[in-house]
Amino acid sequence: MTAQTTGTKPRRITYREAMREALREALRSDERVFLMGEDVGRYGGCFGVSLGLLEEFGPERIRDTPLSESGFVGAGIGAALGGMRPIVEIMTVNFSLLALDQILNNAATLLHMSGGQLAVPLVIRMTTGAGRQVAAQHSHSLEGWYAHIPGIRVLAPATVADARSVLAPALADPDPVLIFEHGGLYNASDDPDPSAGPVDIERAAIRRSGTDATVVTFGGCLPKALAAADQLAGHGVSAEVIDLRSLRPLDDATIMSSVARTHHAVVVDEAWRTGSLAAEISARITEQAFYELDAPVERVCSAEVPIPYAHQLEEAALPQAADIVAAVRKAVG
Amino acid sequence: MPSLGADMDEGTLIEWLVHPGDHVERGDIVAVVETAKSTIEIECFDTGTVGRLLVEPATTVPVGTPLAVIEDGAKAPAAASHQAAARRGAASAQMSAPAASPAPAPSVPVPAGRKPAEVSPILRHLAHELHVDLAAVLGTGPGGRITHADIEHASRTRRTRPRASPLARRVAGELHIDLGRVHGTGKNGVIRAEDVRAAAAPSAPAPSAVPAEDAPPRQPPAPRAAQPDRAAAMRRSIADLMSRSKREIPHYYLAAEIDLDSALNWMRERNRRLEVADRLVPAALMLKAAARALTEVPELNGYWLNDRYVPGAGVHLGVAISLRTGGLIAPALHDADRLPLSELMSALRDLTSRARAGRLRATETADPTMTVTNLGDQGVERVYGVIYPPQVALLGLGKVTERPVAVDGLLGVHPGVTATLAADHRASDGAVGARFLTALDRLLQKPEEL
Amino acid sequence: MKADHTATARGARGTSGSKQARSARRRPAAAKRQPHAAREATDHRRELLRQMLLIRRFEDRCVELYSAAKIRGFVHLYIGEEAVAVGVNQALTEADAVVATYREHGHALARGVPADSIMSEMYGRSTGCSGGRGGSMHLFDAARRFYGGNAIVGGGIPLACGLALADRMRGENRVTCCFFGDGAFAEGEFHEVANLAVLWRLPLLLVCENNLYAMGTALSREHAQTDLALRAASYGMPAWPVDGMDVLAVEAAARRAAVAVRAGGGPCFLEARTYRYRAHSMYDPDRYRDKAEIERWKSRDPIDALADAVRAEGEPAGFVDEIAQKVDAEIDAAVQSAEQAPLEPVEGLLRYVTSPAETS
Amino acid sequence: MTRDEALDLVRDAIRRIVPDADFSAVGLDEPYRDALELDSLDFLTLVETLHKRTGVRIDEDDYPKLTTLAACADFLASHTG
Repeated sequence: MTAQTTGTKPRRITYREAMREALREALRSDERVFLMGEDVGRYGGCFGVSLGLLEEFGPERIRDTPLSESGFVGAGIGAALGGMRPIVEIMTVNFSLLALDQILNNAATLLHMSGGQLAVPLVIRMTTGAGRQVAAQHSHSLEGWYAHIPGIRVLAPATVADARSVLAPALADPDPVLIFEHGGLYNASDDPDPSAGPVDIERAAIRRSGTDATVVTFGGCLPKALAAADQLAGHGVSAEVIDLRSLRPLDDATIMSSVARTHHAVVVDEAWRTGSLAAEISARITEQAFYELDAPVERVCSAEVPIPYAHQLEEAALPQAADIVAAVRKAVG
Repeated sequence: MPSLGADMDEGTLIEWLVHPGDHVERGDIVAVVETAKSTIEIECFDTGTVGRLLVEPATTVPVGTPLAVIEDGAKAPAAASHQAAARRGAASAQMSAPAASPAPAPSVPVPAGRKPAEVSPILRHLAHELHVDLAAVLGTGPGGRITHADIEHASRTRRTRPRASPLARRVAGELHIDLGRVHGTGKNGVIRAEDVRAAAAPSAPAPSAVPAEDAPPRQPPAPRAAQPDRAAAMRRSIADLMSRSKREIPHYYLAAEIDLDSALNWMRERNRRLEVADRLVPAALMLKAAARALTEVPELNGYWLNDRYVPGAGVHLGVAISLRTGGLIAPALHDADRLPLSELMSALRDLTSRARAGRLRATETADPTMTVTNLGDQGVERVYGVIYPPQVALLGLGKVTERPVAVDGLLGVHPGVTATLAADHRASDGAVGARFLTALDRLLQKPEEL
Repeated sequence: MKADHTATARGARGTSGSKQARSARRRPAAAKRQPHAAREATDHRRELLRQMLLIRRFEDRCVELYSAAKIRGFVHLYIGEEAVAVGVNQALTEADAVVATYREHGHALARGVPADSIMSEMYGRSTGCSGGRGGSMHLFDAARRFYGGNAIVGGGIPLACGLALADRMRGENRVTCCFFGDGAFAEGEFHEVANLAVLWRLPLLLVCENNLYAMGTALSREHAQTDLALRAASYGMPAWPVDGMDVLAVEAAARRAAVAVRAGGGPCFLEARTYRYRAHSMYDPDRYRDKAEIERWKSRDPIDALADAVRAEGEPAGFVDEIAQKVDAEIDAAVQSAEQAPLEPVEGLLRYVTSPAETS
Repeated sequence: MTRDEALDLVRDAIRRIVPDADFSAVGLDEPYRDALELDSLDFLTLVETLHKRTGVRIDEDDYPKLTTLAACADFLASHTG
């Protein structure tokens, strides 16, 4: 068996291992929990997250599915209604479109349509994002689409610590929770504090404090935003970096109180700009903190193009630290 | 046509910034006037409703000519609504029986509150493109409809709404600062909160004269083609004024060497801790000292009018600023004696940049109580100045140079400046002038108290 | 279209389903030898008749109330298909689960969801079975394990699959019964679930209500192979058609299937060949089928057929009217209750989007 | 920043203060303030602009190092690394 979660000493683990430990802990602590998805068992997960879990928990609870996204996501919803605590892994957000009907029309609506009778305690995990030269059909960032939907919670753990910590509260939520794991983060490593306790999945996290500009981001863009903040410090600009962590509901309070301190806001989102989560956040800032703004809200998003294969093209299409630096400098003037 | 300086006999109305029916408050900028020296925004000194505009743009009229009628605030709404009713009546009459009544004059204002729905989408788009507020546009088309030309006209003549950030607006509201008087340092001149605070808070930095990064150099509003004429006119105007001065004013001259050692040491220490924008220049120190000296010697702070001396209402130092296009202008640094140094510094930078941009305000050109001319930067040792009538004195400052001084019986090298006073002997005698220079010297020895 | 008729006629007469029906009809003769058993059988048939009449007359009233604008939105009527819901439900216990479609008034009533809570739901009242948030297409009753009320064609099938999966993982000996139509049979979700359910041997009873039209598209225009049971069987599960106009045949087929499912052998598939008399939704142009076809199906009306059979067993001539009166009284009470029920207050608009925060 | 870039930046900054500055008349090693008539306020504005655009802190003690265009460029180039 691979890395165990025992011991309280901090030690360096990857995002992938952190997620695996969280899964293992959940499977051990609640027999209603099971993991279902394409290649989660024998293959060990497309991204290796569930490696070794089949051996420990068996094929009933580490359940390989056929390539039937709508079928097995719907089955996860039904199983949740039937008293289980399913964790459904959709290999990537790109394939989640085949299950969109189930997520939107069933998972998100059943509680409401039934007048409060049917809650759906389901967790859906999926990989998201670009940056690995896998071209247009495998590089989507559609978190914002899901964050559009009332009735579901959308989380985007961006740090190793969050990867370790968000699953438990997600499973404890009586309603559907979508967890987006950016593919570029799996190999990130850190020493999460084992005594940190459960994470408040309602709240955004301030990953770096600053006084001149608020950079709001999430998921795979967080490391870029932090790198940008380092560079900005060299230019004498102190950027505060907010990791949204929860894309729905949005933690308006943390964003607005930061903007009230810095008076400049830059939103960084790997999705396309048009109709993006960045647009939503920008709109909220103008709604709620208009009179705190000393400059227009800036957005750094992906170019409006299907994500191309070639490295240099892909890099150019995606938000980069330099773009964030430029946007912050533009905002602070 | 207000008098915008003693040398002004006539002015050209460049544009109206208000329209008949507009409510104006005392202090609002209502028009732009071009004088021989500068393009100046003129303020209105009454509160009420703009009635008729008596002078068309591009018309030159003598000082004292009424430009517009401001109606009493109480009567104005009635008049406006009467006009509105008349307008509606005229419009409907015109529609039902075109020949029955004469068409209304095209310049009759459209009643406020007209529905923008009457504007076609194309014109609406144009208005949007040109940042024209349709509610403020006078319609001159049939039935008072807004035409293409109206919007273009409005775009050309509208009073520019200050481009300010939301925070800047909020801060301006809190600090009771008129955004129209704040110089924006943001992109394209956008006013940001720090600009407002700078305009308000004595301790704030003074970024106002700093050109915004990437912003094009500010252009004077007048067409460039007018520049040579303007320069020539200014030359003539200076010629007239200085001739009058030398003809009428019996000047006397005094000079004093002032040791700036402690002043400049203090300044250097202070600047060391500060960002560039907050640093002082020696001129600011000397201006402040001059202003304070004038409060001690008020006989030099005022005007010679109708054969007698009239003291100024405050210490408004005229600051002689040479323009890059040639010529000279000396707008007022209002209440310079009461401005804390940092604020005086920012005001100085603001005044200089606006003078060079041709955007001075009427009161700034009209009422300096004494002028200071500093030619030190040009390498001059001593200035023998010519007084600006009707002022009664002019302080000249030369170059700050290292010079030998006796200190406690020893010879030392200190920075120093030669201050000269040109004063009107009708208004004061040499002893008064001497008191002024002595005070100036004394004040500059204790810079921390300035 | 004619091909469909003959197919259905053949299905009605020549399948094992109709054999079941015939054997059921033979029972009265046996009952004479066993009066107590005969009485029970007759009572059961009277109950089936009552349920079908309740559905029929409830929906007749829906038409009236829709025309009077008391009910709005989409309302899909089950009239003509009553035998399927009523018959299948006889094979289910209270512990079993039902997932239905948007044409589900009949399934809800057969499941025992009270008429007044359904009517109130269609009135958008607080007392509606979904608190006024669902309407005609989204009837829910968690206590009766009635899971809707799903208005995306095929959308309920994966849900039923998951309910069955949960039962299987928890070791519950329960059946999840999923109703869907011939239109849903064309959806990928049906085929995904058919595969999954067999693969995982889930306790799932798939009941395809083949009413010959996916909205306005005839079966033969949407399916290359119109024998749906045959196709379902290809996934490796028992599958057979039954005459959906014969409630006793449906009941018998469903019981047989339920027994198989409960035994743990995995899912079963029933194709109930039936017909809706009315439009797809409340009204439609009916350009896609001719009146004569509708009349032919009406001549095989499941309620009339059962009434005739029960009368033949010696019930008095007026017994149907007697049942109808009771049913009407229930419906009247439901309408009256809906009329008087409070409207769901607008202040509660945002309720039930997410679960209320735990108070602990 | 290279010296050439720094030189361009200095010229650009001066041009913002003196829009029609004629650099052809100012040798790189000549005092530009006199030639271009930059008074002390203008010079302060120049220092401020250079600081803003390069991030280089320029103290008053550094002013004597900024007397010619070449000196300005050298100063900036050496401080921006």
